[in-house]
Amino acid sequence: MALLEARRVTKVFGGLVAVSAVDLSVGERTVASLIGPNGAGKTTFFNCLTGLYRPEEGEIRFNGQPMIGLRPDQIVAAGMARTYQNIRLFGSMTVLENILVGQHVRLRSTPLGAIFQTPFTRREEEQAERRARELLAFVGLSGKGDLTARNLPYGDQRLLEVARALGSSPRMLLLDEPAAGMNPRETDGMLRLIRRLRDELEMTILLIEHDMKVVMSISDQVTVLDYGKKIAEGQPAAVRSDPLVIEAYLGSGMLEGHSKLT
Amino acid sequence: MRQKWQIAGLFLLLAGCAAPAPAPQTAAEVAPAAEEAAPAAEEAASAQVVIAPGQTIRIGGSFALTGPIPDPGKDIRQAAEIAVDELNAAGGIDGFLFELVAEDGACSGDQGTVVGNKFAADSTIVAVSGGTCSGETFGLKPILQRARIPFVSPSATNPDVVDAECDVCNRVALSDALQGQVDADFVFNQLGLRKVAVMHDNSDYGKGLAEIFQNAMVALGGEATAFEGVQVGDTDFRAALAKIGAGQPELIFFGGYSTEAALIAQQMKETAGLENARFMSDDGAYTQQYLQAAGAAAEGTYMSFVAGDAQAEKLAAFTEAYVAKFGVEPSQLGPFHGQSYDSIQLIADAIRRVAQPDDSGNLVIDREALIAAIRSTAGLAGITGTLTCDELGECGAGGVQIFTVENGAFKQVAGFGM
Amino acid sequence: MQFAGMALQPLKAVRIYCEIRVMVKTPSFPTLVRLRQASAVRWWVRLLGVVLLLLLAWRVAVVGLAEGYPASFWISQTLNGLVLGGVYALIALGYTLVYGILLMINFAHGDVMMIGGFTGFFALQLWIGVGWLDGSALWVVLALVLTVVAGMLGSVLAGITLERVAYRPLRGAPRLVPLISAIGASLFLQYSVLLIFGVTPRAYTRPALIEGGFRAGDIFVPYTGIIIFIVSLLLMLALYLIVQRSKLGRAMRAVAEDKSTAALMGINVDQVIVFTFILGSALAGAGGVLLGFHNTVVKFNSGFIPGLKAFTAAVLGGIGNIPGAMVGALLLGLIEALGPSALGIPTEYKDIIAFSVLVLILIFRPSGLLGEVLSEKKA
Amino acid sequence: MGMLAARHGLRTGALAFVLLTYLTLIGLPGRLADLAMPVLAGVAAIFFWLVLRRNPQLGGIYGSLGGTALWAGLLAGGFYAVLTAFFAGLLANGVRVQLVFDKIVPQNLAALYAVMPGALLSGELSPVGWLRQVGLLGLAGVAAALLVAGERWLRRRELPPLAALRWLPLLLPFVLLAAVIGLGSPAVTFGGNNQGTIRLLLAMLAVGSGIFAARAVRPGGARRVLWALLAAALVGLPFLLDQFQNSVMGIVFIFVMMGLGLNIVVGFAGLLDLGYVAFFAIGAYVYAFLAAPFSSPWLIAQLQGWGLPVSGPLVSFWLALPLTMVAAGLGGLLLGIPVLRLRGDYLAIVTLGFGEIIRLFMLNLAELTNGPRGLLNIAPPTVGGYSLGNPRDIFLLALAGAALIALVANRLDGSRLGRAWVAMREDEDVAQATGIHLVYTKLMAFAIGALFAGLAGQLYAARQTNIFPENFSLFVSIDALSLVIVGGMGSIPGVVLGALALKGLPEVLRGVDEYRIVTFAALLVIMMIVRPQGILPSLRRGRELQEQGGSRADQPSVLETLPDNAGGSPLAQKER
Repeated sequence: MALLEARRVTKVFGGLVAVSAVDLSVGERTVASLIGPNGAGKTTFFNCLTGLYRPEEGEIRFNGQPMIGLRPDQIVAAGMARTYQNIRLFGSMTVLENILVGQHVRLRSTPLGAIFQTPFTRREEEQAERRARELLAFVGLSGKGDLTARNLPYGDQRLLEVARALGSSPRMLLLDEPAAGMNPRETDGMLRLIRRLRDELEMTILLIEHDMKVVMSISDQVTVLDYGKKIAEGQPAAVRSDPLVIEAYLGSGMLEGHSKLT
Repeated sequence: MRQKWQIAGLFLLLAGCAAPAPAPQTAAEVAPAAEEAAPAAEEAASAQVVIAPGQTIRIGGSFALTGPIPDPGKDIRQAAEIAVDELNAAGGIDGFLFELVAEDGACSGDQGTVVGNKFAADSTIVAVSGGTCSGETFGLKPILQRARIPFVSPSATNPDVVDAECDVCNRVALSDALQGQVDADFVFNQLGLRKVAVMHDNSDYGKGLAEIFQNAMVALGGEATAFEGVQVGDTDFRAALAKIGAGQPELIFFGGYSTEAALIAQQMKETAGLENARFMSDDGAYTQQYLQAAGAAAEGTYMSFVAGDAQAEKLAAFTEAYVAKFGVEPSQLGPFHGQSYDSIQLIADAIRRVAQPDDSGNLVIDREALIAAIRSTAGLAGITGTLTCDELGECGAGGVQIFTVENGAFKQVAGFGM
Repeated sequence: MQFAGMALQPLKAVRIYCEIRVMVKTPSFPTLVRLRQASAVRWWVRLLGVVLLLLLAWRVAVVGLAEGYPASFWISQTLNGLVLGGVYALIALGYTLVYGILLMINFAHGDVMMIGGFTGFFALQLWIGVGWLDGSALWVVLALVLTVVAGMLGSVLAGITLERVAYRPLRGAPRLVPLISAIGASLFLQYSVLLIFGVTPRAYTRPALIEGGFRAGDIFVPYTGIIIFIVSLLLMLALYLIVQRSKLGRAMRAVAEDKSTAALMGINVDQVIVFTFILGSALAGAGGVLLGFHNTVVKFNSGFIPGLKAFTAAVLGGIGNIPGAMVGALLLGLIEALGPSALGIPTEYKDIIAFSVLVLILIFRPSGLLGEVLSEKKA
Repeated sequence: MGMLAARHGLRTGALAFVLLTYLTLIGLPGRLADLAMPVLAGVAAIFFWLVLRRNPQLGGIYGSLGGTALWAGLLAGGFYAVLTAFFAGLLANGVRVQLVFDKIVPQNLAALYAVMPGALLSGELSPVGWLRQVGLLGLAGVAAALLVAGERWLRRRELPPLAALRWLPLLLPFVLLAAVIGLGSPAVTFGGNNQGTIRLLLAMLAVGSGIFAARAVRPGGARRVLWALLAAALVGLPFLLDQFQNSVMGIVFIFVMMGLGLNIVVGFAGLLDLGYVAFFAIGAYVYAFLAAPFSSPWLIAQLQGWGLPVSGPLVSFWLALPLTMVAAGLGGLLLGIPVLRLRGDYLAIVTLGFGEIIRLFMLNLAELTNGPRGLLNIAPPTVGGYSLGNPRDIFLLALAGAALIALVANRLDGSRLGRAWVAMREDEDVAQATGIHLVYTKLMAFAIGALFAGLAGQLYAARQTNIFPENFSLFVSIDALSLVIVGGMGSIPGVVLGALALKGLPEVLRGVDEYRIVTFAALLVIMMIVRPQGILPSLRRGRELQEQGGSRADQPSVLETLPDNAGGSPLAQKER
């Protein structure tokens, strides 16, 4: 059974149908990609999945549980974590603290516990910190834990977002354009990281990406949105040659995208 | 992480506080100040004030120099300065001159507490004139009572400022209880009005007076159609007045200060049901500011004032000295300069009676004797009349006067002295 | 007044305009978070609202109306409320304008108004000294207009000084920093005026022309009140047109949207902000003088409480929204005038009623009555 | 002295003239008496110095620097002489200038000429008076130029680093403390009647410098020793000070307690609360109801109805503690619930309204609260029959309370909840999408902040013994907020410094009473411009206030150098 099952998800803003009856199912331990021209509704769909928007219609099931109507924090607790297209770290916190915030839903200590520094709280904090350092090492940021998040280089900030999302020990990770704004070498690093997420951490990954090289080289499954509708789905190779997809990219003037497609 | 240690330190400190108190007494021994009451002990200052030759007899003053009524407070302070100047020009006491230690009581209980503690900590303070406002005086009262420093308030009119328990509390102002009674009597008997509406500014002074007036009115057989409060600082009272107007009162009584009184006097003229109603207010509004701010609307309104038995020549001499020193008529600022002047004179008179020179040429003032001496003041001639203190510490002379406004000036129509 | 950048490159202005349109059309991320949550609790909130309204209606019917005030009473209270609302509107417009452009609460705005009141007072004294107020109606009108102009000049001077000294160096700082600076500026203005001009309230002399009022039976509205109401309506309209229709208004909106982009488009951001302050302060100055004629008294702190109320009104209507400020102000005025009588409680409670209504309205409409979704993003 | 000097001089001189005019109009000269002109010249010199040193393009003392300064000084002096001559002329001709400018009375103006007011009124002013004004201000300009030149000279030749003496500042708190003790001994008479005030100032400086010293040392053994010494000194302080000094320190530390609570709401959680006084008031009034039920008509009736005595307190101070805190905490929840969905400025105005509502209820519910006449004769805390109502004990209690709150606040700051607060402050939406329950987190901030304010309120009521609604005005909220911000938002030691600066210093400056508020207001503005992060910012807030951006884009990311299997994968192994 698929881990994430979305059926006929529809989101309307005023008169504009941003996402129209989109079905999507992502199997466990796969990397699925969501592509489409600008304004196709990819991020809106993401926001519906993570509970930031409430879709007007449709059903979203994660791990068999209905997700619609849950708050974003409840969805994180259910095991779905995300990153953002424009990096949104807690800039004034240290790198380590960012990951600790990411672990919030997995920690149980109470304010009273913190005030009295109960053994449980102390133990939990120690474990959380250790885990945060492990996550840092995993994404390759070890030794940078005490830096201020804002002062990290751009690529590292992207990594930190991933690490923060990993903090909540998710089963599924939603990455919104993880390679945006990166140079080719950085993109390669990110690709390797995503593979390791899937292979080593057994994580399911849904990503939005513009860079076709990334999409095609990593995805097990590609879904194409245009004007809020799903126009194609399948193996990367099949989608690449789908005339509807080519049309969508050409029609919207994304020649650049097309050239990468062919 | 760094803060953890700081906090650990603070916690240490907390532990220190919890420890039994006697330990740091060595510290207290280091600091038994020459001029300050030993702080560790109970606050009682030494029983006597010893003034060495060349030093001054220091009288504290708690004046409302900031806060809601700075002008009357300034007036009170300046009048006190005139009184001190005059005492010193007359040679002081055996060559010991007086000094006024003015502090800002800001018309608030908060500042009253601070000022009270400042005076109590200063063992050279002999007595205090003040505070200006009742709330401020409530702040001073418990502290000065413990420190055994007598005070004489020129203008705190709340009935509770003096009481049987407090032997250092005195005032030359007259209690609001008296004013409210006389006002009601004037309205009921002389103006012959029965239906009144009562307003106040929600200050302890204004509301207290308004209640006394209302109760007195009802006791006489009158009727109070409304009892409404306003907020100091508001400028539009038309809605409250419209509500009052619905009850068709013959007179509005307002307990509060001049700005709000002036605005009410003006805006009631525009309100249905109040076109012909009269307006009366209290000594807080008996000021030049009221006349200026209310303008034509002030004509025919009534003000009461708890006046002294004004001693014309003394007052004239005082006014002359005041204008010479400050360049302004005292009545421009506020109504309580006479009381302020007298409070200093009363204190000085009591000091003169108890001060004793000792062998080494110092002047010695016994605190308990001074407290008793102020209470036993009798027949002292001041600007506001002949001052005699009763067993509660009410030393004021005179009585309530009722004024009306005619051609932009106050004119007495009833009450004390007529 | 023209700004070089805008005048030389009209095309750019159009492009900014289009950009703004795009930004308005695409709902921003946080706004939508709130929309989603709102739907989750909407049902409960509505139920609560209905219950509250029923309770209020019950209270009004049982207590308020039972007091048996005549109809004329309710009419005059309504008129009182509208006039009071007009006064609040005069100040609230300035608040909302500055907020809309700079996203900062100009806490000292009420005190800028007070400065205008003082300047107007001294100008009026001058005209009286010259004898204009004793002259023909024409001279009196001239004197009145010049008094208002003087008040506006005084306020504008205070406003631009404030902007230059206390706000401009803080542009781009976190929101709390300019707010604290504004609180400091407010206290500074108040207590400087107290020290310089003394505590004595200054009393405006009303010329016979505007003394008295309109009377019909038991209903009476002072002329000053009518003037205030009309002027505030006109000023609101003028302001709305300036912001919505003029080139300058477009520049102002561009600055509001994104200062750095606006600067890239050739807009002189400093000039636009100064102009915003000039506009807001001029409104406040006019308000100060009119209020002086209406209530006849100006004092060092006479801007503080009206300023606070006006700020409340601006938030009530949706801060940053010009018609909203007007609506909020009128509503607040009406509530203050009618509320206590209608609910049968003492007038002392009028501020409690006013603030409670504010809280309630914000619960149901978190961005105020007419607040745009956009303003929430900024808030 | 070319055009540059003239232009700069003209502008600087004009600004100085405005400043001097302001100082004259607010009546400063009258307060300074004969010293008026020299002091004003001193102020002008400082002003010139501040302006000139910021202008590096001005050359040497004989060049444009000196020229500018001279121009500015003479210009300001010239204008000023004309102004005073104008006013003097008006006064001499019997015009009552004070009808417009309250402080322009003969006494004040005469001080500028160092003559008696009578001489001024009779118009016997000689040109010497005006020349003196011009001369002194010109001199001020020259002095400022010399200062700037001297400063530059010093900066050019760097002094050898006095590394060996770096630990000296750490001694400062102890030196100051020694001075406090010394000034208290009978043998020392210094400063005459102001000795007590000077001691107070020194004591406050000792506490403040102690905090700086504690921050300056690296964590470790030395720091612990220093901390122990400082803590001991702080506990000893109440026993060194007299009643007035203790009473001021008491109110300072009550505000520290309040500031620490507000710091949680504003500094940690980023919720701008302008009505914080409400919880302070709730704490004070609840304690007053419990400790002085005989002041409240309604309570008297109730108690009599139940047949209980009404003459004394219902419960002791210590038993009341949990009750007031719970009441205030509930108040926090009550405020918190309706404002959950509001942000930023909407939140600010609603909280402001809430504070006013509480105050107005205190004022108008006269049956319960005795209205504006307040609740009187509130019992002070007692221990075994010994009353702790005197200023020293209140100071000690406030110290203990502040220490307790600081401890709690610090622990919360580093906890899960504290991180959630900061995350929420920075980006509410992302915080939620990272798993933070916003409702709970916000309500906790409001409730915990309110709890501490309630505690402070109770101590305040016990200190005052009489409380009135006027004690809980909007200005208390503004004071509390200002001290948090001046101290440094989110910073616990900063709150102490802020309270010392904003609540303590005004008491030291009592001599200039009427200028207190303008000075304070001006300081607030200047502070925001010069040092918005506060005197002692928290490390995190300090970072937040740094310029954004910086060099991050220029640095290479680790991604570029990431090996295929970076750092092994301890995680992966563990989870298998």
